[in-house]
Amino acid sequence: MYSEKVMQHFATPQNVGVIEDADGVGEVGNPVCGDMMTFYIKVNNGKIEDVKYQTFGCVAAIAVSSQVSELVKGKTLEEAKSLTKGVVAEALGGLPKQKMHCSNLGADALARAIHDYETRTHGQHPCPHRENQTAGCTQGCCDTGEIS
Amino acid sequence: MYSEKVMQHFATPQNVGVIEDADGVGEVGNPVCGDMMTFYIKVNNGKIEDVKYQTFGCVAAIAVSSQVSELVKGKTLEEAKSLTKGVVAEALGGLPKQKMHCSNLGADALARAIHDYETRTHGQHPCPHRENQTAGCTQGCCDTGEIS
Amino acid sequence: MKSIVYMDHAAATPVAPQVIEAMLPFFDREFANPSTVYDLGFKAKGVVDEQRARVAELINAEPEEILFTASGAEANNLAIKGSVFASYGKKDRIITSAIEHHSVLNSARFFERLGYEVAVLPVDASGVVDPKHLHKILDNDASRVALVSVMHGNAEIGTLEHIEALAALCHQYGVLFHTDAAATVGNIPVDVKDLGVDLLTISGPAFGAPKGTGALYFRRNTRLMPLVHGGIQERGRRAGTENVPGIVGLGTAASLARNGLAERMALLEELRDRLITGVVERVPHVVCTGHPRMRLPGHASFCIEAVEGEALIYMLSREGIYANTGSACASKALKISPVLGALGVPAATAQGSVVFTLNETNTPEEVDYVLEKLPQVVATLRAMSPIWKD
Amino acid sequence: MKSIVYMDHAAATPVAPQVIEAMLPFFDREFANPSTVYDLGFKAKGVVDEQRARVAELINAEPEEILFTASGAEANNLAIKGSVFASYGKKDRIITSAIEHHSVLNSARFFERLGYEVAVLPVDASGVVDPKHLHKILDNDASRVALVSVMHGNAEIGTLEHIEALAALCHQYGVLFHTDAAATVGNIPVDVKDLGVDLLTISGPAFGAPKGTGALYFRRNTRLMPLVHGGIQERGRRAGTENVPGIVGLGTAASLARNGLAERMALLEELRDRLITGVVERVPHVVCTGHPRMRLPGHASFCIEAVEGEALIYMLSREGIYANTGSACASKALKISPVLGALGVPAATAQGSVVFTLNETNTPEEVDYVLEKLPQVVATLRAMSPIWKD
Ligand SMILES: Cc1ncc(COP(=O)(O)O)c(C=O)c1O
Ligand SMILES: Cc1ncc(COP(=O)(O)O)c(C=O)c1O
Ligand code: FES
Ligand code: FES
Repeated sequence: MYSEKVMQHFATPQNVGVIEDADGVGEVGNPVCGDMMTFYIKVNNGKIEDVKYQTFGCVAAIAVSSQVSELVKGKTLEEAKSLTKGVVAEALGGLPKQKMHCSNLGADALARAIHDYETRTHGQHPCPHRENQTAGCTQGCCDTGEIS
Repeated sequence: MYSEKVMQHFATPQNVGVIEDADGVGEVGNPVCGDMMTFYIKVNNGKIEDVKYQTFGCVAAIAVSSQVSELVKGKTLEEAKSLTKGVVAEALGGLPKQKMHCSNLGADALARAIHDYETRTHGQHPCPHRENQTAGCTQGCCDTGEIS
Repeated sequence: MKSIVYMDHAAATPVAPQVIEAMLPFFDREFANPSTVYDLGFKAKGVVDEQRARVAELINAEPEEILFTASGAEANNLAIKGSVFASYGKKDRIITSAIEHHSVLNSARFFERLGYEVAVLPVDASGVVDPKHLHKILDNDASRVALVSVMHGNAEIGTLEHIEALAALCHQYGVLFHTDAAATVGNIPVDVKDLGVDLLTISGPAFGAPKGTGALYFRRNTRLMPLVHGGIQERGRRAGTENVPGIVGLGTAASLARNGLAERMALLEELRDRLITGVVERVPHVVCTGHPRMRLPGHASFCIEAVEGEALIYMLSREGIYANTGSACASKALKISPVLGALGVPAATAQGSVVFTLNETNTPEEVDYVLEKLPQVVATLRAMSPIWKD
Repeated sequence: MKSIVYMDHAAATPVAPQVIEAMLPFFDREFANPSTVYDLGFKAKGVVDEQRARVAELINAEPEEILFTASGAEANNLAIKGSVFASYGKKDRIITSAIEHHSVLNSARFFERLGYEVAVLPVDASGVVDPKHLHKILDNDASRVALVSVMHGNAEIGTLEHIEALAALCHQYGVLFHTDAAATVGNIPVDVKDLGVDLLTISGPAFGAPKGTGALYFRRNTRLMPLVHGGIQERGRRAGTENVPGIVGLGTAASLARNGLAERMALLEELRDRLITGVVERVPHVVCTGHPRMRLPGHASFCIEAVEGEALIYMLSREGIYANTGSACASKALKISPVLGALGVPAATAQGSVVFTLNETNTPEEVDYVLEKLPQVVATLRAMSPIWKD
């Protein structure tokens, strides 16, 4: 059912763990089956110097987190932000149809971690849906991690 | 499905045929599946001296006619009249449930042949359901062969 | 001459050695449940899907358009109940024909107690449904019709129907069309795209697959309520642990059935015609049933006057010849075969029904043996028949 | 130690060599259709009826009270739809429980669109249905109730129900009672007369019969509409050519299942308890699901906190251990298992579901191997789990 690549990642997931002094942390719960993924990033010079994650989820979810961590390590924040679930699934050699939603988890958690980093460092919220620095997000995207 | 005895009768049916100068002839059509049986008897001294039959019907019907002919050959008319479908079926070592109606055919056709003989020889109708010699049967039994 | 001349292939076929061989590992070695989430289960699921592709190939369908069932009868029930329930509350008519298998007819009749009307298309004396009868009903009120079901080939009289025309007519009116191809798939070319049907029934034992197998073709996007409700097997359309060995048997038999089909048919037609010609020549007062040309290749069916079918079959079997009959005496209901009745065969004539269904293992010598024995057996039975006058 | 430690016997069992041996002749040598009217057909019919007697013997029923089906799911559908349709127009309620197999629940739900009400009996935290809930509903309006269906044993949590009490209650109110014994027949003693049920479901693959087999017990005179309408097979209650080899497999497995059942159960209970005790000792934060004593002999089921079942099963399978899970991620619906939900297990906990179902081929060494590997696998997964805090 799963591709070779998925099985490889699952058997030896890369970059598992916690970065204690992370620059950004992003956590998502999977609304479909109720699992959870947390990404930690360390940023240096606009690049993701280190990335780690924790995953409570299925084989696909674990493989996705490992794949995402590999895809973004060393990349600029802009590059990392452009990561989509489609890219992740493709890098994994495809995912079974009913497991496609798991590939969201990885991209979403990473996006939240970057969002967290940007909020912290710039002292400002990069969300385009707020009118000024003090007002809240008007579209709700900050609650779902959908930062574009 | 059929007993040994049925198969024997079917393989080598006894007394098949027509008695051209029969003393009595009885014919029944099977209301259930539309088959037909005709019995011919030759009577001497109140006994069934010879009996033959023709059957258009299933394995059971053919075995039943053969069995009936064997059971009544040489018997008195009174003995022959007391033949029931139960006795026929038992003599055949039983019949499958859905074939029990076939055993009626034999007893009925024989009864009609005896009835025919009695009507012919006594010049009178032995049916208890007619008021006098010229009136018809009032119960319809003469049409169905149900002579008791 | 082998000691048994088996000519009842419409009732049952032996499973070929290579089919049994293919099934065997799935009883004890590769026995995992295809719904499990570990490698052994995926492998089993993969095996099932391979067979789906093989069955699809036999009828020019896509693999995902094939559902496995346990019989042709179940496929018929699923086709009819599944599609009719899918439009429950919106449509209330079912159209079928007078010569359908009981599993079609009784599935349709089942809906009568739910308030549906069932219209039965008549057939002509050779068992053919004239599309004009369907046209008339559809023209009247097609919007109420949930399904039209007319069989592809009849196992009792061998007649093949004008399925393309009937299906085209239905689609002209936007009505769903099912055909029971239990008697044809594996025995003649069946192409669902050419036929243009929405649903098509397959019976495994009709072409050398093991008993307990069947399949339903349903054109993509055809809505179907399950007949067997439950879990996720067959993508939610038919619950129950998949019969993996049986399905492998069905798939293997499907692949075998594609090999040399044209040659096999030519051979069978020759044997069949030798049998039909011979019987008509040698047995007086015999009626050939079904259509003279539009018929299954190995199928020869007759009604022999003044004899009864069950007795005939018995006597033939004592000569080693195995055939079938639609006689009332041989039926559980003890009534004239509805198929023969629909052709207008009189009840007494229908009693003499005898059906020979050949396959490629039958030989001209076997046919000649039947041609030798059948007249003798008929003569014996007629000699004791009160309705035979010669 | 064999290289594979298979502990998913609730999902599939291998077919024993003597069962395969018994089936083989019926694929190619004795292949006649049991409905034919010649000797070969009668012989086949006789074989089918012998198996009926063997299956009947396993559950203390009469042979004519056994109907063959193609699965436990089909038997459940036939029991529910067959009996509910038999009183169609007179009754309009169905009662079932919160932990039924999908084939029971969805068969009941199917009637909702026909205007029926379905009442679902709750279970306690160990999965037991308290007869008092049933009593209350029946006391209210038993005359409307077409059927009560409560399973005998649950394959996911191992719990056994108070069937005798529930059946007695139903009969007190003149209501029909069905139990799905797919998980119990062949594995524990099942006596339909002791249980007092009207209908009881059997699944073949649950006790070493081939896939594609099942049976329904129906107490004499219980009215049943067919699920598969059609011909005369199974005395008009289930159409389709009989799966003779499969039925022979079922009958043979039924006879084998009776041998030494008590000893087998004792052995399994010992293995099961060794496994349960060991897991609880070695894996922190584990919940045992189902009833501690009223449970299937070879059945051990857990929820392991902070890990997900599909991932767990995968990692176990890489160690050669095959088990099952009711995790949402492993389900097609991607929802919490309705059974675990009904017990009140929180969704996150339910994600860690793992189910071991043993049979008599499993050994204490295999159990010890599981006890060695499971804690390691759990530790690995927990190490990467964001919700694990130790
Ligand atoms: C309790 C229960 N009922 C029904 C079934 C369905 O049985 P089958 O797979 O034979 O359809 C199962 C299958 O495991 C079961 O455990
Ligand atoms: C035309 C037709 N439909 C359906 C069936 C039923 O098929 P099965 O016996 O596989 O249920 C048959 C069986 O001979 C058939 O000839
Ligand atoms: S004569 Fe028709 S069943 Fe016997
Ligand atoms: S995390 Fe639940 S299906 Fe992947």
